[in-house]
Amino acid sequence: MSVAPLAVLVPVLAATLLAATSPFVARRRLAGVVAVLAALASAVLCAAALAEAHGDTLVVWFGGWEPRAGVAVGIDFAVDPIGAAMALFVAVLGVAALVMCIEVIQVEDNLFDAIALVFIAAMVGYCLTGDLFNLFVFFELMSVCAYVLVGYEIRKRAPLEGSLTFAITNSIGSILLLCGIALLYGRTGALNLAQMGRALAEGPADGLVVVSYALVAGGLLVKAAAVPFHFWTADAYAVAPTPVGLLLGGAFSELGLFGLARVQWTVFHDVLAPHEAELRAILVGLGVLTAIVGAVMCAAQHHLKRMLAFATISHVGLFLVGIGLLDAAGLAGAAIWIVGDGLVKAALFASVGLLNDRFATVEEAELHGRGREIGGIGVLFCAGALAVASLPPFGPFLGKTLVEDAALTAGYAWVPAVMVVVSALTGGALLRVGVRVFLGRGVPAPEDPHSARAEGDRGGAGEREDEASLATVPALLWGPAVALMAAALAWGLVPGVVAAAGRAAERFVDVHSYAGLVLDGRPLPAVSSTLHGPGLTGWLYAAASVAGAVVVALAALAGVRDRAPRAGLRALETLRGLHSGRPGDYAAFTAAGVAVLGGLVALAVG
Amino acid sequence: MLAYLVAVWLLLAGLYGVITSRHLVHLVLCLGVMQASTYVLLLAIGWRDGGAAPIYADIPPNTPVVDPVVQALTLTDVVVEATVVAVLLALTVQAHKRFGTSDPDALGALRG
Amino acid sequence: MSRRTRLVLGLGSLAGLGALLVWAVGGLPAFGHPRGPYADLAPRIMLDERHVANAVTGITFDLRGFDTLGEELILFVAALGAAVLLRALRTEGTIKAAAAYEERRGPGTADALRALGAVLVGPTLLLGIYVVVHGALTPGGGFQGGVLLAGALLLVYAAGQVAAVERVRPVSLVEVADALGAAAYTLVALAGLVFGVAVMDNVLPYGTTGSLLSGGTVPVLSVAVGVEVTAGVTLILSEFVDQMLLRSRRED
Amino acid sequence: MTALQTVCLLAVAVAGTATVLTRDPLRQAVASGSLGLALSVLFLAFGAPDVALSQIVVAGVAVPVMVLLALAKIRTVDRAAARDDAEEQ
Repeated sequence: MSVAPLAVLVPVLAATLLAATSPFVARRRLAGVVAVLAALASAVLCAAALAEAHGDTLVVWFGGWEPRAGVAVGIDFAVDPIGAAMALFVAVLGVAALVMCIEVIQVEDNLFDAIALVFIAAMVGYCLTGDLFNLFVFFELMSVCAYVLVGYEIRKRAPLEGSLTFAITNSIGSILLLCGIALLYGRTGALNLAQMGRALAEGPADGLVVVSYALVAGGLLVKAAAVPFHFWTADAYAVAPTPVGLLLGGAFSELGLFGLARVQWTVFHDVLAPHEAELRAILVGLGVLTAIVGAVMCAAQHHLKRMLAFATISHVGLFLVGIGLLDAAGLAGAAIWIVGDGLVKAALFASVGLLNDRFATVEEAELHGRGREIGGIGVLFCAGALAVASLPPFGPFLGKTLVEDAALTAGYAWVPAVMVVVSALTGGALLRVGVRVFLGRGVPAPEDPHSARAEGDRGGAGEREDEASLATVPALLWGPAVALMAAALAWGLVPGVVAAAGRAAERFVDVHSYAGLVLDGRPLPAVSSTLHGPGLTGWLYAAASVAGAVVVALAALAGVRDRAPRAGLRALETLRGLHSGRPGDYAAFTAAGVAVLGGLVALAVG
Repeated sequence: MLAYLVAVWLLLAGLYGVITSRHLVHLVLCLGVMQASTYVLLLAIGWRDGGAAPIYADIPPNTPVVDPVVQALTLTDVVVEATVVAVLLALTVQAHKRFGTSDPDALGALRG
Repeated sequence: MSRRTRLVLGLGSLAGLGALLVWAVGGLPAFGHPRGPYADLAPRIMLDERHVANAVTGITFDLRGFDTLGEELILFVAALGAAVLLRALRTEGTIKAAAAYEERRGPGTADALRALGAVLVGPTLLLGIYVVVHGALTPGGGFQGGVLLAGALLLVYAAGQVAAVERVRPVSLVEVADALGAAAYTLVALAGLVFGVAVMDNVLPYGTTGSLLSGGTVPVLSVAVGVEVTAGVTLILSEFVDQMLLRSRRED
Repeated sequence: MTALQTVCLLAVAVAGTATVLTRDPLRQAVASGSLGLALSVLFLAFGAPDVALSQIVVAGVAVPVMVLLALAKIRTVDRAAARDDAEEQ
């Protein structure tokens, strides 16, 4: 008997309790505390499940429905180290977000906290489940929670629009995913991931396999925000209340990739094994494209939250490269990087939330130099920007070096160079903002015609309406920011984390042992990993990224934009113009993405 | 085979509607058409020639029945559609109230 | 992107997607011959081991009961969400506006509607309750019955008896019922852990196939879902009705 | 495949296409309702009375009510806006 299901059920129960008492409890600070405690309990339970698994995989069958002669009849949680660690990571971010909610969300009822708790529970369940349809249910649950949470600030125009495009594009994504699941069920007669993989391997890699792969991957990549499925992301993340943005940017997108990795190995690994090299090329290419588009768009923004959203997209591309290398080393690197980057990104979101809380704007130009009075946050922000550019010894550095090594081993020698450029661009853009806002140096940011329209509607109202306490920075805001940044630093310094991640990844990719354990109850063999920490090349690449980030920041501060070639600016405008905020455009791109992905996989399979 | 093709058709038609829609309520109902494609696909996959409905109330215990698993999945799917429609329509009503238009192409306050 | 470009891109992609999908469904088993073994095992298990006649209800509330928990939570969140999203429009004059709306309507039609509503409410309520509790035996269950019950409450609305509805459906009560339905499902799931061996374990006696209480926790969960769905759907629909009754004026 | 299934499938395809192609929201709501009805008969023909029942309560009660109320709300806002404009002139 495992504690893993409790990590989902406890926050759910707390959420229903909050909702049930909502009409009677006027003060919502107490509700906020209850929500934090419930999220904390979920985090502790996730940690307990991780400890309980102890490097192995732990299988829990709901209702005690064990498989009958190798046929799964119920739903299982298959708690492997990577899944449990992701769940723990999500729950920890959830605690930080809910702490900020106590300060930021000024509503009279408890419903916000209740929905946020269900959101966290859904993400935890999504990480732990071993059943494809159950994965879909949690996927849908977290989406619905996210639509509501993003649109919560309904009185303003932008959140409403962000929530609409978010809901429309993601609904298309989940319908595509469900079609893929239906096709797979038709072929295999199973919903359990392990059993699906086993049954699929008995048949040919034909049209059904190719198309269901494209549909499932496409549906998950909508969530992960890979190009060309990414358009909704910036619209939604930029307008969500800060604590929600923190959860979305830190974990939500990354969960799309986690789901892809899970399905990639458990379901499709065996049947597509002969075509692995081609598949690798497709995924790495998609990742690189995403990373570059995200980085360029990030550097072009002047709306801080939107900038962080594009930084998220860009880094999702880099994680996709790590996972797309289709080996344990790349996966381990991506896992470490996702956690490290998620913590840094969350700290940055929290800092931006603090600026918004204080100055009621997140426009770079309007904030110019005003951050000087809260210099401590400035140090934090700039450290975060450099950590995004993989400054050692923060967590992202560790993950990035591992992915680089894996790419070199796989024969993708050009990938680390791209990664340096991308990290330098995103990190440099953020550093530029840090210097402008907190030091007031450099050429002020230009008025951005793209965000001007949102401006008029905002009416200068921040998330908080009382301006009583400008003298102090609320501890409930800077506390989580500092704690998250400290955690990101600690993550890069934990002894043995590389070896543990290596073993966990070996476990994750060993699908035959996984299926044997889940379906037949065969004990797992021992795994070992030869993964080691960063070597000389890793340090050199990191030095290049950080130096590049500084150069990018300095160039921007010196006003390089005015001297840029006209053709480059026009190309940039075209790219920005594609992010039109219109759901019809986004739906067309989603259809195109799935069609192209399917076509490419079809070519790969031959 | 006809059933599968109808499912494919519904998916494509619904997606076409979403791409070209000029009214948010129209767009939401087109999403409903896409969702209907998944119902048809799932239930068609579960159909057994000559099978009875999987309810052993008035049939002998060893009658061949159609696949009940896809039906349970479709039930969940129907609920999901209803909820998504509810949330999207709530947003649509708000959007119209705020901006005075229901044209999805009028969205894009924050873009680029 | 211009509408023309979008149309070209969209049609091209749809053509590609259509070709892929047709290729894919060609790989499915021939129509009418579903692939086992799940499809064959599940109804046998429900009948033999749980005494549940309706295999679909059995799968929904027992074998794959954990999915249904997620599904209920989706509805729970959507109901809260619709309420939250729509209430932002509500102003203080709600009740007054609703009353004014009532006055404006012709008395004749309202009377006819009221009569029709009053006639239909009773049967709909009964049918809804029947469908909820007989889920393990006949088609239906908590979800279908719940929507019917919500429909019955809506009929009261349709009859224009706003005042009566304010008594029948105080919004806070509906919210509480919505939350309690979801809580009850979660608690039954947890009871499996406390009294049985696993979360979602079926801890009650299974009864005789065909009787109302057969299937252990299946009817209990069905009723929990019924409560949740009734409240959730009522909450959503009544928020929409309130929207319509609100005197619309342009804010800002 | 039974004859009933074939008929229902064709009806579903036609109603689905009509739902997409009808651009007037109110008429589209009617088309969407007939799609829901055709689907529920199809589900009965597929031996799925449970799904047919939920489809009919969703497509016959919940969704049309929400759509009609949303449209009614949109129309009253439009009318009020038109009235305001008239008053301004």
